[in-house]
Amino acid sequence: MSARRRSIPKKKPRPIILPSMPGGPGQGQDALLTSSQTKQIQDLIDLLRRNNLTELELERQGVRIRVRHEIGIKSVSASVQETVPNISQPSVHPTSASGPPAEDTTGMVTITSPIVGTFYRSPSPDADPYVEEGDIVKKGQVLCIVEAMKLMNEIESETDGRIVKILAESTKPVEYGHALFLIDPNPVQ
Amino acid sequence: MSARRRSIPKKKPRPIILPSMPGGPGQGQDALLTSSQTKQIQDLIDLLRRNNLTELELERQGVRIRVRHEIGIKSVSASVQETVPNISQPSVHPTSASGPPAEDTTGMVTITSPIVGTFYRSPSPDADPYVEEGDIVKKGQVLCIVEAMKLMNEIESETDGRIVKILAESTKPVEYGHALFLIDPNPVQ
Amino acid sequence: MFKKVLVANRGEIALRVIRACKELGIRTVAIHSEADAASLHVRAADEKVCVGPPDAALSYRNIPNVLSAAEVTGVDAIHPGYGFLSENAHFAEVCESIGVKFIGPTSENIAMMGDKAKAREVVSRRGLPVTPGSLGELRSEEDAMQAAQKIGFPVIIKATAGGGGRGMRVVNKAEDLGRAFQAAQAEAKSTFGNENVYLERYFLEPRHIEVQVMADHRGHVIHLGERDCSIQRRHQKLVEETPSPAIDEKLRREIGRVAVEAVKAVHYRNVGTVEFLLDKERNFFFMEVNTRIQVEHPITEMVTGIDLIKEQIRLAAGHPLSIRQQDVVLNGHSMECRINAEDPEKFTPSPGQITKYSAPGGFGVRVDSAMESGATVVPYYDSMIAKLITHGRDRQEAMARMRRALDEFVIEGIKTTIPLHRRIFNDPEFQKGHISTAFLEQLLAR
Amino acid sequence: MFKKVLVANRGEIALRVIRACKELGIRTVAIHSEADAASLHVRAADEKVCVGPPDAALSYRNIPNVLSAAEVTGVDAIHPGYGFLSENAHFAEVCESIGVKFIGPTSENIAMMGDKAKAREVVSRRGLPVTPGSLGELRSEEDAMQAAQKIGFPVIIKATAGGGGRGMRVVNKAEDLGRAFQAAQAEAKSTFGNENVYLERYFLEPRHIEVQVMADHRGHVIHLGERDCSIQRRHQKLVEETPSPAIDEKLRREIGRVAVEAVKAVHYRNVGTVEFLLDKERNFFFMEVNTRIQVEHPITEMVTGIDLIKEQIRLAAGHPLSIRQQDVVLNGHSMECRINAEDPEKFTPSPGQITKYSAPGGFGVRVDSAMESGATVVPYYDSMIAKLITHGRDRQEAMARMRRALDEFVIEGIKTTIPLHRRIFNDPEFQKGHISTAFLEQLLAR
Repeated sequence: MSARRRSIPKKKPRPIILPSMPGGPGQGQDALLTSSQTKQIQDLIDLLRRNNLTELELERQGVRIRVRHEIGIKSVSASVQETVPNISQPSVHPTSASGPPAEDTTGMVTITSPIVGTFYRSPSPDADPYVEEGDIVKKGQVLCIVEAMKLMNEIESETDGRIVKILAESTKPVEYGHALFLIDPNPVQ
Repeated sequence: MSARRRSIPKKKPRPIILPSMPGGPGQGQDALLTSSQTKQIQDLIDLLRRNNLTELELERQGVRIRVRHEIGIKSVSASVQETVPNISQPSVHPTSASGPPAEDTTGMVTITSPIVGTFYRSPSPDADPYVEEGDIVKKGQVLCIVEAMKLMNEIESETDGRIVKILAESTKPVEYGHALFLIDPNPVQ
Repeated sequence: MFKKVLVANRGEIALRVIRACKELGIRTVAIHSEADAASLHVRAADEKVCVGPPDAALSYRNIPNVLSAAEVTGVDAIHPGYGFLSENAHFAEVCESIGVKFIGPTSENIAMMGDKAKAREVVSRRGLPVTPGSLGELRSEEDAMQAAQKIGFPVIIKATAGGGGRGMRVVNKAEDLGRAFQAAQAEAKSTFGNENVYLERYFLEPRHIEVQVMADHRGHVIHLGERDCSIQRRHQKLVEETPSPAIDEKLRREIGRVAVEAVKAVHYRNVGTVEFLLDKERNFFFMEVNTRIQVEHPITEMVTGIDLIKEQIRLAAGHPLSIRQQDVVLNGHSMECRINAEDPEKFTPSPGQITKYSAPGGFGVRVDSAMESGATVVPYYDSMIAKLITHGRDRQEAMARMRRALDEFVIEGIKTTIPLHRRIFNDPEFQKGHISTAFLEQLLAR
Repeated sequence: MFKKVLVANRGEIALRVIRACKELGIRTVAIHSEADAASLHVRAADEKVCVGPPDAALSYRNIPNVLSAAEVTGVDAIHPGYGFLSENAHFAEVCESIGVKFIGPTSENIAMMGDKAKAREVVSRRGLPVTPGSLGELRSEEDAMQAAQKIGFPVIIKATAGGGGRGMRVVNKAEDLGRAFQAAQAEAKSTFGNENVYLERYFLEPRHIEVQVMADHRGHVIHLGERDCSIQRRHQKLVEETPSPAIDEKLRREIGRVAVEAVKAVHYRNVGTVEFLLDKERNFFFMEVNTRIQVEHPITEMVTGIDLIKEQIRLAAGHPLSIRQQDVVLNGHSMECRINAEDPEKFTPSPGQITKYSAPGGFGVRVDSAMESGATVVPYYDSMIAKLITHGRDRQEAMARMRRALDEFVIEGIKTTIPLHRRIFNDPEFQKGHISTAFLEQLLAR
């Protein structure tokens, strides 16, 4: 990826589609606390284990469930960050770099930044944005620019679909893997 | 204890009866809850054990459940010892210092050493042991000697009963709290 | 050299001694109370003996049990650490009588220096500067008034057997002296079982300076520079450093010479600390001798490169001093924070389980602690759970390292004094070295 | 001084640099691959930027992304650590061209020293001792034969762009030279993209000695003594120490002088290391210059008290050297063990989650590591997970401390080289200082 764009201005890196995060919250918890508590909690624990979560909290109609899995974990960052309060950890950007937002994104395609740079929604300050939320886009259509080392890198859509959400703010830095656009490839027209 | 025997040879310290280990799981919850609740909690505890969880929180009516899985350990000392394989940890004596053996000792009285010293079963090398396993003893009867700083400390039984087991080896060192005798205060004659 | 040493202490100092023994190839026996069975110091030793219930009077201070433990494990020597039996002349004497070497000064040294008034008298007779005041104990109120009027008010009355701020009374004017004398005597009697008191000039905002000394059995004595222990709260030290920002090379030589003279006067042996008070005009006065290894000994180790615990052991084994005075070089600057399991604002103890423990590392950072993730801080003993020590080429670097290391230190599950240490190290006056024993109270009052 | 520095590395060296920056009051930016998002070095920094996927070529070595990260975070300077981009002359050059200071030598320094044959030639022309062999690269087999016959067999053929043991061939007799020359050229080409090779005398059981140098922008150069890095397995260092047991004060001055001359010859700037080979007759020969901070720099810090990372930063910011040669004092002895996540017998990598991590502490022990309980050793990068460093008044004490500290070090969940380090430190020949680059293979063969 980086090799291809190293020295060519206006190089167009192909967007990387991150797979949805393994075992994020929101799976299979609907039926909770209706019949056998034990069974359901076992389900939750299994869920926790299968997904190597550090914590799982759910509140639903006055019901709150929190499951935590402290040390034996794959995704260290959550628990570890909790436990080192003295080391500040601001990020370059406000939104999470590594995944879609918490809402239901099943079937959605996330366009992420393949490089580190500055995100621009339009080709120049005076110009209109390439796309707006709700727009229908075609595969290969330019969605934005990420500027890096004075090179403007156009980022294209890798799918036909509708822009559901723009996830980065124009003129702000984005890191590798930063989610830029959420696209619904099968929009209900 | 130590003050009383400090300078008087043949002082007779009274044996200390260790209370059974504090706070094992599952104690004393009966009265707080209905039998069905108790059952449910027991279920939860079983669940917790099966899954090696360390914490489980439950709140009803505004239901709240919290399950926690910490380091995957039963007791801290055990894990800690497991995890420092390079530090040797021999003890002064072969048997555990802090309690009766694993067999059923319900209702038994354990006589422990109230001082650090050397355990002798008889008053002199040529003499017969004070007691043997199976002997019936009276409260106040001398069971053994623990020698410390050249002083012979006679250890008395603090109960009537039968010697079920002698837990220390003659001429070997014992530390404070070392279990010496297991006595059944209500022997089946 | 000894083959096996019993460490008659717990926590970080027990682990410190065990580490030194290991490096010297000496086997170790840990003692512990029932509350400390799972402690790191116990696991670090080659053997262990439970000596009693949690109450220290019945375990760590239980002389028969400790000596029995030494006997049944067949040790050559006992290291007492600090606190507990370390300044108990009777214990030192009994050790010697049963052929177990007490790693420390002689029982006579301990006994004499334990009587603060007597120590002042002996040192003063050698022509060394002691705080102006009475020599020997005060026999009566009249005695006290005479001594006070000679040196001028304010004065402080102290118990001869005292320590830790108890049995002390500050008196600002003559008419308060009588009542204060009575009160100090009564408190001394109830606290130490000895009503004797003496009296000194009371200094405002002095520095607490102490000099590390070492003496071998041939009577050779050297000093390893001073420590500035002025950051105290109610006579409890919280931060120490060496060298003192208030002491230059000339004063160091002078105060060092006096410290060496003072311990020579009592034929002192092994390692000890001579405490001085330094006033604002940089006059220094002998206060007392601590006949044990000090909590803050690591900062002296950091600047001299000398392992004081190993020296204690070698000296006790009859070795001569391993270094001459002229070869003692002080490199850079070292500081220590005593991390206590306490609320950093209210100073109430905060025992409990440490759910996460992660010590800082890297260049110039040393941590002396027997804590670890999952360990429990029990409520029966001292609340100090770790000593964080930094070293730098100069005070500036040592301070910057300390701030960095305090930020890295993670101790969860209990409260600690780390936030207070941060506050001290971020204070401009502290950073300039403008400190006295009044500093911390002033900081807390802000 | 810089206000904000980007640390273009990961793991312990990134944390090391961040610590130094913190102590200097400089803000830090960590970069990381997707595999390292939760790493300690990332959390320790003030800001962080993900620069790519786990593959280092696409993240830590990805020049456009690293420079973009520097640009969007607005840093003044980049510290490259070791490995990755640290010896990439092109990277250093681009940094300078966009106004971001590269904390290291000039790009010319890097380029020249990166050509090993060229470096030998330059140093040799100054009349300094280089290993006997060809000067400049060998143009043909005939060239090689001529050079070999001049110095005598055995000889070693090396790639001019080489490192890490690749592109090397030992030749014991003339008839094997042709084939070895071809093979070395082919391997050099496939590994480094550059087929040039040169040839040196091959020494049996030499010591690997390196001298730490520092140079400021005025051209002042000092050295900080040597490091003995003879304990290697397949050209990978496992244990280092300073001073070398084979070097006395006289030889130290001489080899130090040569090292300083060598880097002066190329107008070297910032911190660097001059590598020498020391034969059994204590003749030493220039090998090459490493134009980066070395993994083993801490042992030099321990004996000199000089923070080499801070010096790098200060020198890069245009400050003059903070110390003169005559003020450099070497105190005591320091040793380092590189703890790798590897099977200690088969040397196969052992990535995975660290279920328990507890580092040793106390006097004279330093740990540089970015590991902690729960951290994961990812399989994409170097297997070194911690550096355990000890310091003592002499080699004996430093070794005893290392044995003690190795025993205390708890790393669970993965295999580490700690058992191998124990074996080395318990070996009588090692203890006597009888070591060479052949030592470890001999130990393993026993």
